[in-house]
Amino acid sequence: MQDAVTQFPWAIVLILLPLAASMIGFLLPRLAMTLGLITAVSLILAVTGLGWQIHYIYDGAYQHAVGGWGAPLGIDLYADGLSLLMLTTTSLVGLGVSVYSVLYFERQQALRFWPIWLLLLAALNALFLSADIFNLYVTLELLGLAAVTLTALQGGKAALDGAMRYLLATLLGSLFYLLGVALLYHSYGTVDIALLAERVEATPAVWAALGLMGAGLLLKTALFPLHFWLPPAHASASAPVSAVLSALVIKAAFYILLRLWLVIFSPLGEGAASLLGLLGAAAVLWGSIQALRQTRLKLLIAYSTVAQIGYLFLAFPLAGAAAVSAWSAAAYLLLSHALAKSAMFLAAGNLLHFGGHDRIVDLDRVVQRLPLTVGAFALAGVSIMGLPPSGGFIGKWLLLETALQQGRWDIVAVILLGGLLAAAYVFKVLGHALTEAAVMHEPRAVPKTMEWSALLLAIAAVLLGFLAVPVLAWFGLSEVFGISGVRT
Amino acid sequence: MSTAFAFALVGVGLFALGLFALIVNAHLLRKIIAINVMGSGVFMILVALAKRSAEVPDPVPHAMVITGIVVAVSATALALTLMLKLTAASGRARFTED
Amino acid sequence: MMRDKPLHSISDDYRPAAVVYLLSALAVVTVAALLVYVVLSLPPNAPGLTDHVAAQMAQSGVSNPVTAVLLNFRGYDTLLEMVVLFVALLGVWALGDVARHHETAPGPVLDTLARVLTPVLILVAAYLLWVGAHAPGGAFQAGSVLGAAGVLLLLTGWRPRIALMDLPLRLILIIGPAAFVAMAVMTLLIEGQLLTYPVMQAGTLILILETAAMLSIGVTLAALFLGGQPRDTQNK
Amino acid sequence: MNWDPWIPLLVVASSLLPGLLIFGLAEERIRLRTVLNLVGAVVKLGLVGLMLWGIYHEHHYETRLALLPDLELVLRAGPLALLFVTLSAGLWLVTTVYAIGYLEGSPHRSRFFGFFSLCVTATVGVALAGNLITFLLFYELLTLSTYPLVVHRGTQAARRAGQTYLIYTFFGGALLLLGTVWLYSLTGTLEFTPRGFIAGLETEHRSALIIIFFLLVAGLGVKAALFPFHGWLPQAMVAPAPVSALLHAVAVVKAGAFGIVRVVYDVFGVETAAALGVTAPLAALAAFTIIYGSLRALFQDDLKRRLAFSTISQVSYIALGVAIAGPIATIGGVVHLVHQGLMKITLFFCAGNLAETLGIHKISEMNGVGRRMPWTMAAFTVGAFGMIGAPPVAGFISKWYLGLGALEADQGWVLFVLAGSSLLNAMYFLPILHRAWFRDPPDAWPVDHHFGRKETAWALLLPPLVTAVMALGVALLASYPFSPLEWAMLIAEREFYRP
Repeated sequence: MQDAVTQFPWAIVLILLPLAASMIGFLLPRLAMTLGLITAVSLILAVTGLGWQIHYIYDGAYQHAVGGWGAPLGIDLYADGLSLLMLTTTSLVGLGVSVYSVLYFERQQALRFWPIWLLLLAALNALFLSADIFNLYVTLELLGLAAVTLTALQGGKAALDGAMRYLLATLLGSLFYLLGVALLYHSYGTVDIALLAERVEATPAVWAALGLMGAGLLLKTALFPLHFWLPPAHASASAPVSAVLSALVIKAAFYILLRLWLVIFSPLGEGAASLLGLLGAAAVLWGSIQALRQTRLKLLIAYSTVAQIGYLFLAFPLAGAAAVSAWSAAAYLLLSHALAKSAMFLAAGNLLHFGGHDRIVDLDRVVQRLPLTVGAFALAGVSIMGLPPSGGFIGKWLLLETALQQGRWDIVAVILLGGLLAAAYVFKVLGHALTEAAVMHEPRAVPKTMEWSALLLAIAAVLLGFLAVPVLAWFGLSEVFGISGVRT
Repeated sequence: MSTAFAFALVGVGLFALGLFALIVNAHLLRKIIAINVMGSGVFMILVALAKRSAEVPDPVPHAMVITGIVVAVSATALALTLMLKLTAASGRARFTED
Repeated sequence: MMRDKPLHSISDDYRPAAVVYLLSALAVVTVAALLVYVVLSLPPNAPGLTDHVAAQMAQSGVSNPVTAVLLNFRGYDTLLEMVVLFVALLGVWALGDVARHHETAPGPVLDTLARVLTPVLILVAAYLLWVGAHAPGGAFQAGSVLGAAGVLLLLTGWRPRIALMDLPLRLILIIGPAAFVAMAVMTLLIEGQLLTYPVMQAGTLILILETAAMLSIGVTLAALFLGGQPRDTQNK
Repeated sequence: MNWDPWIPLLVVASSLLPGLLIFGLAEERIRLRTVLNLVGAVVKLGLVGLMLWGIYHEHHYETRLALLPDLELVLRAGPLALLFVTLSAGLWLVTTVYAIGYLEGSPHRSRFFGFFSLCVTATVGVALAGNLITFLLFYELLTLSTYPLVVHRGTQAARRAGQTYLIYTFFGGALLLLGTVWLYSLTGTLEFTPRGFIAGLETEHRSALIIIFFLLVAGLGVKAALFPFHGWLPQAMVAPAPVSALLHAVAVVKAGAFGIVRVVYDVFGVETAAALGVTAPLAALAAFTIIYGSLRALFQDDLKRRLAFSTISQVSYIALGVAIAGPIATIGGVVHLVHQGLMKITLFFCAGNLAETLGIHKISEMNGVGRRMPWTMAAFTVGAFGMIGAPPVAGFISKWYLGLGALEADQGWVLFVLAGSSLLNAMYFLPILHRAWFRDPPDAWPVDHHFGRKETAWALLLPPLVTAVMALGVALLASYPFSPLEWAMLIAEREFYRP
């Protein structure tokens, strides 16, 4: 009996529950929304259960051999602190977006939204739990198609155009990734990450696999200069979808890249890490400047995502000498960005819903009437800017500290400059929050759930600023990222 | 060079050809076909190299390719529908500001 | 509703600048050359997982190794793959309702062909499904053939009865992935592990899964061909 | 249960919670909002009183919360912290009363008082911060919470001022952040310690430490309005009067000056700083700012702008006091933290009263205003004399100790700065007083609100009178225990004489 409690397969619940909910929702559309909400809440529970098990039962890493075969023949599920971080991020943002979506969509759109959205959650969870690079390919495709579909759901020329770009980019990325998988499999006869880690050597095939998989995943992560597809897609999708795309979907590709890097590719070299760091730095500056130049709110937020993704890659060149602190910084930035950016997109959705447009210069006619939404945007902005107290600040502090310890002044400069630029574009919007202007047209009321879900996500991003110690301990990141990297 | 490698090189050729077509063509249908050609190239490499030594080919890449084909079909169906809708909305089968 | 406008001619007026053309060609050729080098550098003799598969074939419940990998050893991939097909269908449906059917007369050739081929194709599908257990074939091949039959029928202008277009259609579309999920839950409850079949029943269970998958694949492919969600409002 | 570790946190929370609650209040819940505001202010003052009492009875007030794996959020009530926190808590109560009166009937008051409370929370946090990262945290919170107050009016001018303010402060914040992280990467600690915590590193990392010092001082100097980082302050005058009062006397400017004191004493230590040779440039910069601010003030006709430039000048006394690096000058600098606050807040309250009651914004409009509003102008006069440094107002004490300290440290040039500044102060304040008391009033004031027999509303009149009396009181009772001077002496003693 006790086994039934301690061994409860929470990880599998994370995958199968949203799948089953989606299918039932497809069959019985009337139940779709209720099921979606129940699922979103249950996922929080499941991820907590899994975290508890990883801590107290499985000693740091959960493993499940699907079909009972085990690698290399079968597929393994695997979850450690890093997976847990991603799963937790997914469930938190997922809940916020689910609650937001209840009153956001028109009836017809809602019927279509919920099954796909649940599939997207399932795809994310499956991806974060997989230990098999071919299985990761399948989850990536599932995720990509679900994300494209949700983008296109908005309808209209801009969204269809954005979705089409997104689809081609994501398919291209997947093919590059798959070709890399093919090379690795035909070199070592396995697609299991752990087995590959034991076997890889610096052969041309492994280098090519790194290049191909890296390029494919960078395209999906939208790292500069492969970000071209992101702003049109993220800016034209409906608000909850934009939130998920920016907060979670691109992070999934980043997660795979990080996982592969940590386990398989990192011995290959400093060169690749430096290149990633360089691209990250370029992304921070380019994305921020582009964000500053935008005249539409959602595009501004989308470019901000391009910039914020860059920060994650600044950790690569630093991790060689200080793995734990560099990766902890990236992990913390990832989590805070997910919460803050989803809050921002949801807030933008409220403004758009209320005022019927998202032109930044005319926002002052809108924002005065939605204090909770503006509050959400402002709090999320604090984290995006990396000001204390917020999760973004903690991440930035850790990153700065690591960079300074290694004397990487170039990275220090990028981080500081990126923060200033972020402040500039956040306040480009907030500057309109307190000025007086008459409302020009008949506004549409914004439901309270839509305001509160944005606000609560933003508050979570700020509260992360006080929770660094328990959060880092809960995810056990110092174990994941190796004992060797303890701070000197 | 065994036939396995010869076929794999054909796969490489298809992949490269598809990539080139994807870049230089603006028409969405051509882009979608290009992606499919690339995919076929990858599948080809996967399957061809499965029969390098043993008499029995390695079944795992075959299974992978079947999975990959289903994924490719799904993606293509979605892409084609999306293209039709985009064409209906914008009047042209390409990206708007190209 | 989609406007009834033909696609722009595929030989588009667009031509990239010569520089772009040249640079792209150069880049692609470089990539190709590198890939050729890499492929040729792969070990000339690599059994891959052939031996592993062979060693476990007896436990797999089937005798065709590809089917064993697809439905048993890597059955989880296949589960997700069924979901990919499902999400594509959801995507196509989400993009709008089906375009009004062009009421063209199928013509005697197509009509006869469809009448003759459809039963044959269904039969072939059933055969492929059955033979998949020990020879090349299986749910995907069978499903594709079934889908082809569906496409042929749709081309002739045939449409299922409206009553069948709602819940029954949904049921059959979902039955493949649903069977996999149900199987996953059941094996989890009984064996404590995802998609672990009892050795004795493995063959039967795989056949059940394959049948469900074939039906879903066939109908989904045909539904994808339709290009939108069929609506009963349409015929009002 | 021992409550001591929670008291500093409660002091911070006593304005944070009312602030958050006020955000949620509907605009018309005036009474509840007022109650929340006043209860928060009184509770805070009570808690601060408790800490003052407790310190004498060997209580140790320190809150520690984990912030990062090896960094903590520390709130500690040391002597310097208590000095500033008492000033903030006291003046918050007074300013709250004033703001309630000042904003009566104007829109967006829930928003205003919400941010107002956050602003004080941040100031108190800055005061109690026990290490540099905690300081940084509240320092940035201060930036964020004052921005909405500066642009509260919502006009184009307000927005421009807000923009300028943000550009300056974010830039400063970035420098401060860089300095802090860099320092941390060298020392592995950020804990404020009497006589500094960098001892032993001066030789190995000498140039790095010098750069860090100037990074920190530049970051803080933005808020302290040190030349050349002062540009935002005169622009920020578009804010409502209570905000200006708070900004100049307690919150923003003072937080910057207080930070400089912290950096010199508790991060570097006076002796180490002097050994690194960084105090002399700071002293020179402060001296220059003193003269520069006074000169600019001389040419302003707008009353609030003149006061703003006066602030730029006066706050640099604090920096000057610590930069002279002697015990007596320290007393002068630290005590000026309080004295300048009391005097400047009085002046801003009075300026606000003139604007609210008679619509007077310019000095040239102030002819004979002393006859129309004698109490207000009496308070103004006290403040002005204090600024000039005339006994028996608080400013005199500060300048006296600064001068003595300069002599003690063999830096006689400071006396010329002090004398020059006092002369300039007199030149820009005395004409105002002359106009107000000795010229004939105009036939009609720009506007004229009547409040029965009183010259203006009680809530507007009482606060400047209270602060004026306090500005006199701290000077007259300077030698009694608990006076700011006594505290400053205690702080100086701790920094200089204790082994």
